[in-house]
Amino acid sequence: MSSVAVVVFPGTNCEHDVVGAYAELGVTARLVHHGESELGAVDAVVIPGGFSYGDYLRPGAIARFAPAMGAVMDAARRGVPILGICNGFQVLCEAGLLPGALQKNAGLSFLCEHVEVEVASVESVLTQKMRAHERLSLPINHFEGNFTADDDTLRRLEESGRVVLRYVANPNGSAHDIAGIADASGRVVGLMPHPERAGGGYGLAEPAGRLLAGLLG
Amino acid sequence: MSAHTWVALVVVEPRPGIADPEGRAITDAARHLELAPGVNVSAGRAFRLELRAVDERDALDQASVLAERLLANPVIQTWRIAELEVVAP
Amino acid sequence: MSAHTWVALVVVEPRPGIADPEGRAITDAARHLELAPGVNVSAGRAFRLELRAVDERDALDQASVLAERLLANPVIQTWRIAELEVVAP
Amino acid sequence: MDEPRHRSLGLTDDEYESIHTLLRREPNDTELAMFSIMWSEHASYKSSRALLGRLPSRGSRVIMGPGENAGVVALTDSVAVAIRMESHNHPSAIEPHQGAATGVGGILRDIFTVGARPIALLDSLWMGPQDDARSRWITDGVVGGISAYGNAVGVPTVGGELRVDACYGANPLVNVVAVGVAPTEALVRARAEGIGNYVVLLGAPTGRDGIGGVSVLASAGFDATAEQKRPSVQVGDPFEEKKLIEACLALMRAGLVTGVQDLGGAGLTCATSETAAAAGVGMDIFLDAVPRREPGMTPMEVLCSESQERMLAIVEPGLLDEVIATCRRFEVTASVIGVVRPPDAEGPYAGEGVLRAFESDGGPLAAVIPARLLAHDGPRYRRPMAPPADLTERRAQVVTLDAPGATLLAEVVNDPIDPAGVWRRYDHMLFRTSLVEPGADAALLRVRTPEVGDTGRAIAITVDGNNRWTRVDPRHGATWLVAEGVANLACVGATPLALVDCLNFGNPEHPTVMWQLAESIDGIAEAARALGVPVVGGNVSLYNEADGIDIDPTPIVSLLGERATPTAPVPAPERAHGSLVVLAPR
Ligand SMILES: Nc1ncnc2c1ncn2[C@@H]1O[C@H](COP(=O)(O)OP(=O)(O)O)[C@@H](O)[C@H]1O
Repeated sequence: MSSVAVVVFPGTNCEHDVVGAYAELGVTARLVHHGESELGAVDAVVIPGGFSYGDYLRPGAIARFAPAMGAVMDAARRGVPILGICNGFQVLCEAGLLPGALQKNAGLSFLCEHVEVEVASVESVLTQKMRAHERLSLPINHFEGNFTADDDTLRRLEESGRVVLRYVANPNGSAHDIAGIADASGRVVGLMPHPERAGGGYGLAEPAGRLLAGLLG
Repeated sequence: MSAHTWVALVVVEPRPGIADPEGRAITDAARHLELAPGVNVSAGRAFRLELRAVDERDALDQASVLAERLLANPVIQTWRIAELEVVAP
Repeated sequence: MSAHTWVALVVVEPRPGIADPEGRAITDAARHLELAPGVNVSAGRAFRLELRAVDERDALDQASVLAERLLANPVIQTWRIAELEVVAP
Repeated sequence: MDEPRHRSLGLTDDEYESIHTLLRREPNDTELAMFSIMWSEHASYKSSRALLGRLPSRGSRVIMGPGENAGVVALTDSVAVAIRMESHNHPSAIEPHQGAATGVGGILRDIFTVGARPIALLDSLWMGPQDDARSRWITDGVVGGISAYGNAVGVPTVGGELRVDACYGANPLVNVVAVGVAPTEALVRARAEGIGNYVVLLGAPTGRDGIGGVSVLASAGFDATAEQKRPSVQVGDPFEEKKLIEACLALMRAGLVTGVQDLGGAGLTCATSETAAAAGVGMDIFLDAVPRREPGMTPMEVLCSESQERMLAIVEPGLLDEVIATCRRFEVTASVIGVVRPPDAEGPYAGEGVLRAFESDGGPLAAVIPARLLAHDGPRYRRPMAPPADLTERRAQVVTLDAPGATLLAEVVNDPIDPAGVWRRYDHMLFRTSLVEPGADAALLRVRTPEVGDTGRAIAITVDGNNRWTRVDPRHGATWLVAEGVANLACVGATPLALVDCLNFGNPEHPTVMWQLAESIDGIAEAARALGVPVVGGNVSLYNEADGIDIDPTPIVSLLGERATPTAPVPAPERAHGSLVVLAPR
């Protein structure tokens, strides 16, 4: 049976949501304390949402120094699939595992709502079970989800099909309507929306479930 | 050599060419209030560091290393040490 | 009198005695990294204003009014104009 | 001539006299300051205590009622739900963002103090007209503060209301409800049991925050001097609070603490005197052991500081190492600041549990006060009451379908603020428990936490006030608020379990205000009794006035209900743009 490591920093708050969503998919997910420097045998790593270190300084800026992030970097080098959701995406960018940065929303307001996203590439561990251009509704929940990178980086992302999810109606000013991106290998993915929340109290909704299941191949 | 307390002001600003959504929103608000016609605002951070250092060189080194490694994200920001002074033995 | 472009750097900092949770979290991180032993960080904002003003007095007035009314929250923050210079006609 | 010190601290001459009598000597300045905060309206309920007894608080499902940090009811044999409501009106008028944020922080501490994991917040906000720039600034700051703190601390804000009326312009109301879930066996009471046990302070360092805040801010109206009270503004730190939640729940789950109390308004003085008085013991506190944020603080400042995000735990000596190790794992500072003592054997306070604050262990004594005097022996007032002169006219008002009615209808339908613009700024989906979308009649949540697992039950929560009703007739208005809450629960299929209230009124020294308060309490009591709903807690906020003008009487009622977890979506009423509103003539 597959197992997922879910990294918890002080201030992380979506860890149980991720564990619960994977449980509904029949996958065991285990919490890993930020002070651990080993992840053990895992098939994938998720860095969940929340406010690691209060989002002080910049979201993800302090979390990237945690010992567990050293273990995440090692896992990334070994080709273990890594997914950063919301604050996890911010951590991966700050740690340099993904390019660019996430700035404050253009409207300068926190946003918690359902948005429509389109699958822009199926060449990533996250989107491999999706259909190209498939649209799905996902919750967002962030103040700093406005993806920014210099023009060269954006061009490189587009040319190599590393933009994996795009907003249908851009809620936060994100460059190129980007909701999620992958690294060059397609094995490290970050996205601002929260697939684990789709369906709320009634259980994981189908297209979002397929997205999360993709991480385990 | 004995150490003294130094205070450094590290100013972190949006890298030119990088979108500055907060600066834009403040610019709009400032113009709306008609307090300063045609003003442009860019929004950054100011960190005041209190350090123990043996001399100016040492203080500058410590502040620079913190700015580079922690306080600024070089992908979207630049930093500089705007002020540096010794305050107490 | 003709107007010139001035640039002002407004530094906004936590009022002394007011809690600065962000500064505390950054201090903990900085000490943890062992880059600057015993460092204390206080976290503030730096706003760069580009203004059209006829002279230094006018530029200072505009920047002050923006700082007081818009950029700082005087209940918990102090502000000062750390830099002011004319950059272009 | 200078006014006597006790008056500048907000104590009356009579109150000073009774302190002198109870203490059997003159209090020193530090002790006087401690009395002033504990005997303030906000902490002692001196104007309302006599009336609150009229509320029915018992029920077969009630585990903790009024008097505890939170009301607690049994959901199942092994799972309990905690609920609490608080106001943070005056701090929000002075600094809307931080005032509202620290209000959220304070009420969450009440929930995890009893051992429950906070799972939801609701807010009831009453603001001035939104065409006024200052009222807009307050509204935006308050919503921003709740958003910033609630989201970052990781507790979803699942419901609430935002109402506008001119009477709240200078004195907005910010009421917050918090709900938590605990395994029944993990519930903890705020008692300092066990002679020789350590008193341990957890969380943020202590600064000069809100010195005199409770008495100054919540126990007096607003006038021109309000501006000068600014230095007491506190800044919230949701990150520290999140760490405290996890650390405290871990300590309680592992049975490492004997008692726990949050430090709210009145700070260390309140937490130490209340826990000692509850257990009938004494306590020695060593002030130099309290971690400080600022140098040069006086004993009085340390004892009265309202610095946020702090908790007090009572710990057996043998468990101290484990407590400290657990706190370290969550990056929470834990410091032993004192020890539980037996009641005095001799001397002037023989037989009493006495709070002794030493500047250091073996150092000079800063304060010596029997804990009970601070916590329980505050003054009780039966203030004069009188109905308003125009009561008959108010009650005679009838809404008709002709011109004035149409205006009223337009006013009711034309909400000045789009509620979606508010709840979009709140994380309302965290924990994947929400069973209805925001905007429904009540929030409905699946009860599932890491501690209790999935209970198969859902809880519903509402919060309602209506100043139009309670202004005309506080008694019937309050009755209707309870009825409306119960009806709202029914709309999502839930039956009532308990209610909490927040009583926002003007200056209790005005007889009409005392009358409004008494009538509202009677109205709530009557409805609660008739519907069989116990009142398990609440809060009273008085002195909501500006320049001598009282706000409308504004009791707010929050209902907690239960039902089996639905498996299919609960139907939502359609209130789309263009819907017809029908006003039926009698
Ligand atoms: N309006 C009310 N209705 C019912 N109980 C109330 C009301 N107001 C206060 N109480 C109860 O009185 C107790 C003391 O409240 P309070 O002093 O505000 O607690 P704290 O010090 O934690 O803020 C609480 O248990 C509270 O539930």
